[in-house]
Parts: sequence; C-alpha cells; structure tokens
Amino acid sequence: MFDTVYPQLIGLCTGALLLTSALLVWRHSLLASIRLLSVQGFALAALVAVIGLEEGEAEVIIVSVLVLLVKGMALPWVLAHETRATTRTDEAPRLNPTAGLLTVALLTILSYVVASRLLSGDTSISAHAAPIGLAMVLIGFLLLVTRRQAGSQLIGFLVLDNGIATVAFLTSGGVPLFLELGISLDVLLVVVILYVFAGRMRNKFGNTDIDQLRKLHD
Amino acid sequence: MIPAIAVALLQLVLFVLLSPLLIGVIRQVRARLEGRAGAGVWQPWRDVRKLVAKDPVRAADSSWMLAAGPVTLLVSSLLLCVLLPLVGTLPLPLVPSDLFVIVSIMLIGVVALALVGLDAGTAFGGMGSSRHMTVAALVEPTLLLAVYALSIPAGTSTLSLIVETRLQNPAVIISPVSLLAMVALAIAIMAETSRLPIDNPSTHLELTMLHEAMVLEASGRDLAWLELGSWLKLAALLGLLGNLILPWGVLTEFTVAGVLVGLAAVTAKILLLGALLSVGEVFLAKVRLFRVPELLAGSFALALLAVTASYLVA
Amino acid sequence: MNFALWIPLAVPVTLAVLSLTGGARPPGRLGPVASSAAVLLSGLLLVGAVLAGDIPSLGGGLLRADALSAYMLTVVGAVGLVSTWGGLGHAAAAPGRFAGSYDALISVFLAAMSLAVLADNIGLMWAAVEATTITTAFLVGHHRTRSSLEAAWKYVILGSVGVAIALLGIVLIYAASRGTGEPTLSWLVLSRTDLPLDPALIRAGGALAVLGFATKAGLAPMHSWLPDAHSQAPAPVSGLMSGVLLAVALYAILRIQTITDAVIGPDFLRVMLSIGGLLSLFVAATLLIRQRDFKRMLAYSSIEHMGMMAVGAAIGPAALPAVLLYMLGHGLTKATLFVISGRILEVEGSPRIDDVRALLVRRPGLAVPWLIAMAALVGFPPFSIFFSEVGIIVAGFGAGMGVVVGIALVLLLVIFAALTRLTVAMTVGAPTVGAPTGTAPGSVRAAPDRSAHGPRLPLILALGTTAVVAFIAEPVGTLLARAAAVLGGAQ
Amino acid sequence: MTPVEAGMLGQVALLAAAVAAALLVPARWRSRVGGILCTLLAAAGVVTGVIALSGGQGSLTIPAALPMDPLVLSPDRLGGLVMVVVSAVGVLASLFGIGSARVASASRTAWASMAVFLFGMQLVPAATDVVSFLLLWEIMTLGSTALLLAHHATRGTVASALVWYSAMSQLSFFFVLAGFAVLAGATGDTGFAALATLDPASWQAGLAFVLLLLGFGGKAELVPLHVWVPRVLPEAPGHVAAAMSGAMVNIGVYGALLVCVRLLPNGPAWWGVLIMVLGGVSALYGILQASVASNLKVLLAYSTTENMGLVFLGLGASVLLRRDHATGAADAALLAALLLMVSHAAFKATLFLGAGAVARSTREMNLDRLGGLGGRMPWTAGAFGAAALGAAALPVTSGFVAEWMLLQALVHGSRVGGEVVSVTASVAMPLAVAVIALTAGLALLTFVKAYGIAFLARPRSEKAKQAREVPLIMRIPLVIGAILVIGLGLLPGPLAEALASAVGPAFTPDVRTIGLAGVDARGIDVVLDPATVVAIAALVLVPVLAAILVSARRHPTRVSPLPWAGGGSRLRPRMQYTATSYAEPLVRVFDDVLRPTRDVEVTHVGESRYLVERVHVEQSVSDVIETRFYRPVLGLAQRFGILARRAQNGSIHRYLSYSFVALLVVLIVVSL
Repeated sequence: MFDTVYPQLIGLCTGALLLTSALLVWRHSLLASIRLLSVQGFALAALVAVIGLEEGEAEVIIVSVLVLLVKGMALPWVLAHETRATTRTDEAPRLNPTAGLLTVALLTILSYVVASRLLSGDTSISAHAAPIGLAMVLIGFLLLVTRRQAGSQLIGFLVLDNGIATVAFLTSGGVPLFLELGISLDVLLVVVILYVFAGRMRNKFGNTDIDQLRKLHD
Repeated sequence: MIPAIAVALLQLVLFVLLSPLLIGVIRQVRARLEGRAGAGVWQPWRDVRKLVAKDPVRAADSSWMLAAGPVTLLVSSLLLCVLLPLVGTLPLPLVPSDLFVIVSIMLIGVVALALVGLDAGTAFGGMGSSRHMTVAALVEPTLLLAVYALSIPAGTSTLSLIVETRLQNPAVIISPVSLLAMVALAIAIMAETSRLPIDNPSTHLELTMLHEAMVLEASGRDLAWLELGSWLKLAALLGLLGNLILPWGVLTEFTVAGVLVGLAAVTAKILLLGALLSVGEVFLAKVRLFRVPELLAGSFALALLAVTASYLVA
Repeated sequence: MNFALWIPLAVPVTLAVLSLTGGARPPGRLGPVASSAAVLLSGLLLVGAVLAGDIPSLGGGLLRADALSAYMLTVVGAVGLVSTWGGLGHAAAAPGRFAGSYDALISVFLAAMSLAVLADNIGLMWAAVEATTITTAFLVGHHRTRSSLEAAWKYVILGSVGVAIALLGIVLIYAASRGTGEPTLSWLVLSRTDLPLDPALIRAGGALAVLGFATKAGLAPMHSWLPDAHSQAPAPVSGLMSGVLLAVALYAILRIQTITDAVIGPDFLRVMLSIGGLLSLFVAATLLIRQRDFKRMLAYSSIEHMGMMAVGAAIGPAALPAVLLYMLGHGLTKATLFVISGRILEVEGSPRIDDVRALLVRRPGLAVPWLIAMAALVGFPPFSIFFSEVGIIVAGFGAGMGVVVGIALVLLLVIFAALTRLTVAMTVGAPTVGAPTGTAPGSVRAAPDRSAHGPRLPLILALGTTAVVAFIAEPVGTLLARAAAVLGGAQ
Repeated sequence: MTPVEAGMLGQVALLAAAVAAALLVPARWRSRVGGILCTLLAAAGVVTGVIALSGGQGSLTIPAALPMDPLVLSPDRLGGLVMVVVSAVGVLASLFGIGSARVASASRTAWASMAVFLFGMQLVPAATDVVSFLLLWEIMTLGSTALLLAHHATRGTVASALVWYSAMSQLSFFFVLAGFAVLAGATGDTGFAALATLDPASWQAGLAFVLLLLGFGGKAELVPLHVWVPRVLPEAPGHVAAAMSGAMVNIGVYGALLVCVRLLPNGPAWWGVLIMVLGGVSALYGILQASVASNLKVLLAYSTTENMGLVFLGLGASVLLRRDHATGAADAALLAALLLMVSHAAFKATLFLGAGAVARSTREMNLDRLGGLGGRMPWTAGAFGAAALGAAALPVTSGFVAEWMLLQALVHGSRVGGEVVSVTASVAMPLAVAVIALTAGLALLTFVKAYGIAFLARPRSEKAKQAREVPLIMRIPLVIGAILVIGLGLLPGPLAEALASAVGPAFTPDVRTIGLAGVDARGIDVVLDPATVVAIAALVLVPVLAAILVSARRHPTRVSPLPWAGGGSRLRPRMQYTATSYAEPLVRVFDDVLRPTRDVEVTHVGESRYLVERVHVEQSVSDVIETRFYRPVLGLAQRFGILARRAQNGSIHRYLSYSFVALLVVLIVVSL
C-alpha cells in the first residue's frame, strides 16, 4: 500500500520544498520568511521520514527527527529571536519580485537539465525528484546574492543548506548518520555565529543592513 | 724580408721629405689660380724649421697630453708611410698592410689631435675637437665599407695584395664596384685630412674651423709635429689613392731600377693628385657643418652601392 | 604509532579548555604555541612512521596517516608554531577579557585543520574544513571594530556558502558510489581505480567539490573573502589562515582530484584548475599593481601562490612534489610575513603603505626580516619557493601545458614587479626630513629602532627552514616523493 | 677530489667565510676582512676556471629535495673560460672595494651580498643542468639586487633603480626559465647533455631559442631590455658597477654561447640573423646614447650595451656563416665574439673602477663639472686612458684585436673561394660592417669625450680642483686592469688559442700564434701581430724623440697661464667646452633618434631687448625606448590597476555573484 502512495508523498514533500523556496524569493517580510523556512524544515523532515519508511531504515527515521528539531524548530526560532530585535523587518531586495520569480523559474529549469544529465542512469522515483534539491541550492544562492538584510542572508544560506540535504536524501538516502550529525552541528554553529555577528552589527551600526559593509575594498 | 724593410725605410724618408713639398705645391697652385704670387713651394719646409727652433709655450693647466699628442700624431702618420704600399708592395713580415690596421693607426692620430685640442682648456680647442671627432665618427662607415668593396676582387683586405691585383688585372680598376668605392674613399679621405669641402685648411675664422681650432693653442715644436703629422697623413693617403687608381710603377719585386721607378712614380702621383686637389678646392666652398653629415651619408651610400654592385656585376 | 593520531586532536582541545578556564595568566597564553608544538611533534612522529613503511590508522580507518597526511600535519604544525610563537608579543595587546577565548579558538582551529588532513573520510574532511570556518570566524572578528566585523561577516557567509557547494559535490560523489553496493566516503576506497563509480556523478561531484574547496583555498573567482579576512584578522591568525588553511583546502582539492582522475581521467579537472589558477594569478596581478595596504598585499600574494599551486595541481603527477614543497615554503614564509606585518602595524599604527616609509633606516629590526621574507616570497633561491616554481614550470612544459604556464609566467612577472615596487616603497629610502614647520633639523633623525618587537627566533627558524629544506634530499625528498605517490604521482 | 672539485668547494667555503665575516666583523675591519675574503673567493674562481679551461674535470652535486634530475656543477672548457673572465673582474672589483667602500657600501649587507653575487656569477658557468643554472643565476641576481639595496639611504634614486633592476632581471629570468623549460619539455630531461639532443630545426628549439636569446640578451644589457642599465649602474659604487657591467654581462653572453655552441649548434639561418639584428641595434643604440651622455657612469653603462651588441653581432654572424658553410669565417666570428667578451671585461672593469676612483675623489659624476684630473690623479688617469683606448678599439689594446677579428670575419664571410655563400650573408655582412664602423667611430668620440673632458684641460668645478689621487689599494686593481687591457692586446695569439680551445670540441677554430705572440687565423688567412707593429712604432719614434731632445735642450718649454686663450684675456674654466657641448653636433645629427628636449631661457637686461643678461640652456636626452615603449605600457598597467579595484569594491553581493556565476558555469559545463 505504501508503495503506491510513496511517489505521491515524495512529490508532495518536494513540491512543498520548492514552493516554500519560491515563496521565500517573493516575500519581503522577514517574519513571514522565517515561517516559510520553518515550513520548509517540516517538509524536509517529512521527506526524510518518507524515504526512511520506504527503505525501512530506523537510522533514517532518527535523522528525520533530527531534521525536524534543527531545521524546523531550532533554527527558525533563533532567527525569529534575532529578527525581533531588529527595527526593520522587511527587505528591500536588489531584485524586484517579478524578476526574482522569473529567475527562480530559470534556475529550476537549469537544475532540471543538469540533474537529468547527471542521474540519467538512475530511474528511481527519488532520483527523479532530485532536481528540486538542486533548484533549492540555486534559489538559496539567489537569496544570498539579492538580499540586503543580515537575517535574509541567513535564510538564504539555510535554504541552500536544505537544498543540499534534499539532494543528499533523494540521491542516496542521506549521508551516514555521524556525518549528518556533524553537518547539522556545523550548520547550527554557523547560524549561531552569524546571529552573534548580526547582534554586533546592530550594536555598531544600529541596523543589520549588509550594504553598510563596504568599508573594506581596494 | 730585407728588401721589404729597405723599401719601407725608403718610403719613410721619401714621405718625410715629400709631404711639406706636397703642401707647398697645393698652396702654390691655389695661389696662382687665385691670382696671387704665393709663398713658393718650399714655404712649408721653412715653417717647420722655424717652429722647431722656437720655445713651445704651454698652458699652466695643460697636461702631458699637449706634449705627447703631437708626437703620437706624428708617429701614427709615419707608421702609415711605413705600412702603406706606396713605393712598392713588398710585404713586411708579420705586418701585412691590412687596411683595418691602417685605419686604426690613422685613428690613433685623429684621437691624439682631438685630445690636444681639448687639453688646452679653451672654447675653440674643444669646439674643434668636438667637430673633428663627429666628422671622424661619421666617416668611419664609409671608410670601412670602401675597404670592404675594394677587398672583394682581391679576396683580402691587405692593401699590397689589392694593389697587385689591380696591377695584374687593370679591368678591375674601371669596374663599377671599384669606381664607386674609389669615389667614396676619396670623399672619406678628404674628410679625414680636413680638406674642403668638409674643412677649410686655410681659414682664419675660428667659428668655421675644425682642424685649425685644435692646434690654436699649440706652439713651437708641438705645432711643428702636429702640422708635419697632418701633412704626412695627407701625403700617404693621396699616395694610396694614386696607387689604387693608377697602380703602374709600383715596385712588386725588388730591383734597384724598380725602386727608382717606384720612387719617381709615387712622387709624381702624389704631386699630381695634390695639384688636382688644389684645383678642385678653388671651385669648392666649405659646406656648413650640419650639412656635412649629408655629404658623408652620400659617400656611405656610394660605398654600400659598391659592395652591393659586387654581387650584381662581379 | 597509532597513538600519534590522537595527539593533534586531543592536545589542542585540552589546551583550549585550559585556556578558557585559565584566563589571561601568562602560562595560559602559551596554549596555542603548545598546541602547535603538539601538532608538529605528532606530524614528525607520523612522518617517521610513514618513512618506516607504516600507515597508522585509527577509529576503524576513519583517521589515517599516509605520507601525504603526515606531511600536511607537519606543515600545519610548523606554520602554526611560527604564527603563534611569533605572534606572542602581538596577542598580548589584545583585549585581556577575550584572551582566553582567543587562545582556545586558535587551539581548536589547529585541531580542526589536523582533523581535516588526517581524516580518511571525505565527509569528515569536509566537516573539519567547515569547522575551521567556524573557529576562525571569531578570530577574524577578534578586534571588534566595524571593519573586522565586516570582514568576519563576509568571511563566514562566503566561506560557508563555498564549503556548502563542496558538500553538494561530496553528496554527489557519495551517490556515485552507490553503484559499488556499499556507498562510501572513504577516500582510500574511492581512489581505487577498479571501482564502478558513476562517471557523470563523479564528474559533477568532483567539479562541485573542487569549486567549493577552492573557496577556502582562495582561488579566483571564489577568493573574494580572502583579502578582507586576512587583512582584518590579528596577525598570527592571518598567518595561520594564509599559511596553512589555504593549503589544507588545496589538500582537499588534491584528494578529490585523485578520485575523479581515476574515473574520468585528468583532463576535466586539469582545465578547471588551470582556469582557476590563472584567474587567481590574474586577480592577484591586477589588484597588486596599485595596492595601498600591506596586509592586503600579502593576502593577494597568497591568492597568487595558491593560483600557482593550482596550476601545479592541474599539471599533475610530475608537478605534485613541487606543489607539496610549495605548501611548506609558502606557509612558513607567509606566516613570517604576517607576523612581521602585525608588528609593523602595531608600531606604525597604519596598514597603509604610504604611511610606512623608509623602514630600513627607521626600523631595521623589522625591515630586515621583512625584506628577507619578501625575497623568499617572490621566489629567490635558496628559499624553497624558487624550487617549487621552477619545478612546476618545467613540469608544465613537459606535460604539454606550455600555454598555461606561459601565461602564468607573464602574470608572475607583473606580480613580481608590483610586489617589488610596494616593498621598496615601504622599506627603502631615507626618512623624510620632518614636517616643514618648526622642527629643528637635528631632532628628526632619531636612532634607528633595532627591536624586532617580538620573538625573533620563530622568524629565524621559519626562514632558515625554507632556505635549507629544498636542499635536503633525505628524508625530505623521499617524503615528498611518497606523498606525491599517494596522489598518483609516479615515482 | 680533482682540482676543479677542490676549487668549487673552496668557493663554497670562501662564500661562507665571506658572508660570516661581513656579518660579524666590526665596522672598522669589515671592509678589509670582507674585501680580502671576496678577493680570495674570486681568485679561487680564477684558479678553478683556468684548470677547467685547460681541460680539468670535476663535478659537484647539489642535493635537492624535489625529485629532479641531479643538479650537477661541472665546468667544461667554455664554462671555465667564462669563470676566469668573471672571477678576474671579481678580483679587481673586490680589491678596489677594500679601499673604496665607505659608509653604505661598507655595510654588512653590502659585503655579504658582494660575496653572494660573486659566488653566483662564478658558478653559473659550471652548471650542467637547467635547475642548477637557474639556481645560481638567481643567486647572482639576488646578490646584485641586495648590493644595490645597501645604498638605499644615501641616494634617493636607488628605490626606482632597484625596482627597475629587479623587474628587468626577473623578466630575463622568466625568459630563460621558459626557454629552458621548453627544451626540457621537448627532451624530457633537464640535463644540458640531454637538451643538446634536440633537433635545432624543430619548432620547440626555435621557440626556446627566441626565449633564451631574449633572456640572456636582457642580462647582457641588449636593447630593448637594457632600460635598467642607465638607472642602476650610476647608483652603484664603482667596484659594484665594475662587477656588474664588467662581469655579470658576460653571464648573458655565456648563456647565448651555451645555446649556440653547446645546446643547439648549427641552428637555422634566421637565428643568426635575429642575433645579428639584436646585436646591431644594441650596438648602435648603446653607443649613440653613450656618446651624448654627460654622466660618466651612464656613458660607461650605455657603452656596455654597445659592446655586448658587438659580441652578439659576432655570435650571430658565426651562426649564419656556419649555416652557409663559410666555416673559416664562422669560426673567426665566434672567436671575435669571445675576444670581445674578454677584452670588454678587462676594459669595462677598469673604466668603472676609474670612474669609482673619480667619484671617490670628487663626489661628482657629471662630466660637465669635472676636468683637469689628469695631473691630480695620474694613476687613475693613466689606467682610465688605457682602458678608454680599449673601449675605442684602438691599437694596441685587446679591444682592437677583437674588433679587427670581427671585421675580418665579416669581410671574409660573404664569399668562400670567390663564390657568394648566400644572399642573406651577402646582405648581412656589409650592413654589419657598416654598423660596426659607425659604432667604432662613435665609440672613438665617446671615449675621447670621456677622457678628454674628465682628465684633460682645467677643472670645471671646485670639487674637481680639490681632487686627490686614490690610495694604493685602489690603484693596484686599476693598474692591473690597464695592464690586462694592453697586455691582452699585445698577446692575441696565445689568447686566441685559449679561446679556440674553449669552444671545442664542437667547433675547432684554427688559430696559431705567430711572430711576437701575434695571431694567425688560418680559417680566413689573416694575421695580426700587434707587438711587431709596436716595435716598428718604437723604431720610428727613436728619431722623433732624438729630434725632440735636441730641440728641447735649445728651446725649453715655457709655461704661461694663458698662452693665447682664444684671443681673449678673461677666459675662465667655465668657458671650456663641456661634455654636453662636445656631443652637441652629434645630438643634432641624430636628432630624430635621440629626440632631445631643449629649453632655452633668455633673461634681458632691464627693458632692453638687445642686451641679454643671462641665457639659460637646458638640454636632456632621455632613453627613447624607455619613454616610447616602457612608459606607455607601465602607464597602461597602472590605469588598469586602478580600474581593477572596482572588481573588489567591498560589496558582499558582488562577491557572492562571482561565486554564484562560477557555480552556474560549472553546473552548465558538467551537464554538457
């Protein structure tokens, strides 16, 4: 019975992932973005759980819980905490929403082309959905390139990271557990560091606008 | 070897005696052509005797160069008389009359004269020296290329062999290569010996002087050596030119009669050329100093043409 | 000898804890130095073991010290020792309140780099490299000024994003290994030539991993964080980052390269590394021509040298020993230079080249080692960079990459001229005779300052080592040959 | 251990001792101890070189950590010859340095780097493989750069000289490195013996040849890589300049010889033409700049460019003629190049030492302010004069022999047995003769000016008036140098035989000693015996001297402060011709090439337009190649450097875009 639902479930989860990513490019409010990120974390956890159930590995279920805790709850919470401290909670991105969404579409097509070439030998359903992960990586990068607020850049980084995790789970059922732990820890620490820096930035500059960081140049 | 040395000694003695006479002839011919009586052909001899018998006066700041320079010039000119095939083409052992060596020895005299001009520490001496050296530097390519052209038919740069080749094969003399080279060489020699149109040897206007400006500060025997050295150089080079144009009469194998003929021939050639030179100078004006390079460039072109012609014609 | 694998991880971490608890008391300040010494010691122990034919491993093969790892560990230790020891005087000027955490972070940083070079699992290697970003983030921002904060932000964002790309690549490599039945990230297994790895995935994975690690290695166009971070970090940290962190990232690239070369042949990464290397040289050349800041000058010089090493890596086995020697030579030289630059900055109060003039007359104690180290950096013998550059270039023409090497030479010349001009501007000349107003003429020419403003011995040792190391055929030559052989270098 | 090995080890030991002494000995004794050790180091080079030249064997292996072909030092005969020449100049320079080094040039850096410089230079010719060659080459460069650096605080212009020198040296180094790397890449080995197996007609050989020629030409100060010369040599003290211009340039020549004689003999004709063009242009340009220079050291520096140009001209002619099977002339041309190299080392070292002596006594290098030094510094004047004769290629100096041999080779080169050998040769030879002739003529003017203005006439400044002769230790190398210049000119036979043996066994020029140590070049059937010419001159001089003595007894010389003084009575030293005015006619003649800048400023007396109070004339000749080629390129680079800053403008978004674009490009490429 699960086998028949499996493709739909994979499709649902990856669809949610892509949708949240695209919405992240669209929305400018930081708090809304954080909520979207949280949703994305839940979707990722669900995806992991589905793959775990399909392959029947307990280890993957543990990873799914881990993902839920870290990406769905902890990180958005840290971000929300940071954002509430800032005075400005909306973003004036370097790219207007229309252009941004068009770019998202282009990036998605690109990742579809790339992934189909790479995984041409792999006919599994999960591999079929792998382009979504690659698209998330690229969308995350796009967010990094276009967003001016420290918090938004953090979100971009997390989307990128989610994308990598998605690719990892879809192509090979996830990396070994110890590594997953290590990676999660690293990501968590990076976010914490950026959070601290954002705090310092606020102390020194009064806001967290990245465009002020233009003093160091040649 | 002994005959060669004997001929060389004869040349030396002959040219020491002959060169003042040559100058005398040149001046006398010119004087006559200009309608003057002239001082007579022996006047240069009397000048030298007078100068040797005077106390030389040297500037307090001058160095040994003022004394050594004139002697160097004289010795270099005397060496030319020894080494060039003037009376005969008998080669001295180990010292063939190599044109490159000859030119270098002549240049020693040029340098000595230029240094004498500088050593006086006056404006005119320096000016003459500067102009003299500029001309000498620009003449050098013409001179060596002419040598090159002349060496082509003989396959060597040894002058005695070149003259012998011309003697044996007179057709060489009127070949275009040779003619072009001779014209170039003649202009180069005019420049080297400070004759018109490059320099006016009888000028008394300091600003136009080349050679005369350098010897302004010399006096007594210093001046005598300078004058004699310059005359010797002129005589030797005219002798060379004469033997290249008309090689007949040159001694190739040692006989007493041959020596006498050779002596007579070279004397005649030199005096004739001297007279011709003088006649030519009457009709020539000195060119401006900064036009001299054009003249020299022209002679250089002729010499280069001569070399090129050797590949086309010969 | 397996215990030696523990030393570089456990000792620094222990010392870090001690530093955090011990605070700023004098013996506590020696923590980083002791950590470096421990890393160096274990590196030498492992080198001894490797030369004896042993390959120590630990944790079920998770940690493994072949000749390359042992060599890299030694480089990390040596450069770490120079930076931390040479930076002792400098660190004293840091705010006392943060001294403990500063020392602790340096120790952890060293441990992370040690882990990166000892890990056999490329995933673990990745985590260790990412850990270096985390530990150095606060070190870069240590001065807590606006500009150091800016540098730290850029460093963390660009560094993490870059390394994330590397992770994507590693994930793809992992996916490629599914075909073997037992998916693995063990380098030892992956680099076996007889595995049925998926070529398309290896190609993409290798390319992305190299691109990602190139960020940490400071290769253009991923280099942008480097000048800012290196110029804003405290001098010892800059020395460590520039001297070894870049080399460790390059080490990761070399390991990845071995995997891809076995599957898809050397051509693909050769092109990529050549382009990256030449682009780095180009960026360094253009931005050095009119450089105004001497710490940034050193940073761009690092980009240049990493570019040259990348070209060497592109050339392949024939150039690998030269590349490995290059890491040591560049690490020691650059660490020395950063240490001295920190001292110059401290006494002169300005990082601008225009403000630092006639050092050789005013401060010979700093200018003389600076000049010697610059001579080593631009590739004069007897310093080992000379041999590395010559080795790479000769190997390049031998491998039929004459055009790449030729372009590299042109860029190297521009860089040489620029570096010389800047160095001469800083050191050479007579001091300007006072301000136009007032001062008496006699008072300007003060006695020259012969102090080295910090320990001299590490600088002497570093420069001495680079000067003689290239002439030691035994055991350095053997070690280099074996380390290159690990990567497929034929010897 | 063979004598050659002992000699090389001795040089290593003496280097260590000299560096240690320079660093440790207190300032009072430093110049003496350091100078003596440097002298010994150079002397060891002379001895080693002589043994190697006479066929001694021996090798020294440098250990290396990188897995390369072994680095072996083992001088062959040619290497031995160059080692002798270079080290001999080193001996003179070090001896001179003992006396002349003061303040900056007696510093620790100066003496230590002098030793390093000499060491590198002496052992470059011993290298038998690419890497050790490059290693010693760079040690030499490092030493010479540091030597310059030692003077940084005393002269403001040292900074720019340093930058130019380093950059141009590195350019040469990279050319050499690339050239050798091409050869090594083509043969798969870095040993010279293996490189020599490459076919000279292959494209790799051609490419390597061009690169190596440019690299070695740069070291030999050839146009257009000479731009550092007029900046660097005037900044260096006399003995350093002597070592650089007298010795280091020979390493460039050695490199070219290595290529044309050892590695790639019998190269195609265009190699010869290329070398000849490079040499000819350098000779003309160098001497033209020298003839109009007013700074004595600049003049000497440009003259080096000229002489090296002639060396390369000879070398190129030998390559071309060998290709045309005019073997006799080719051998003579090669021999002429070697003779020129040896004689140039002798006279240029002496000239620079002389300039150093003048600089020490007067602290003035501008010829326009010198004068009258002949009487005040007779030893220096004598030695400088002898060397100047050599530089002007007048008999009976080594310079004359060399230029004579070159001209003979060229004149005999275009035909063998009356038959024209090739169109190329028949065009190239006359042009080369013309170039040499013009060069020789201008050299004559240049050195008449240098010697006449500096040492003759009256002092043009107070400094020149106060000049005193230098101490004994500095006079010794000057006199030795002068003796070498004249001595080598008087003994061309044995010298030519030694040189001919150096290019063996590849080439065997047939030269014999004839007469009083004269030379007989049998390949082209010419002889020259300068000693006999001198003997004849002496014989001729006897009667002249007798006449002078007789005359002098009757009419003693009178000395008057101003005998005639150009007709005036207020003649002051300032009114003398200066170096600038001496060269004025030449500047006008070559106006188009030299492009001088003139500035005339007339100050009138009061309102009058007819009475002039003062006329100020300023004329300067700059290096056309620098102003027309290097300056624009450098300017462009600078502008580009400023423009490039925009790429690193501080915006993290821009930086992220770089990474993003790189990622996209990689993704697209891998999916292709």
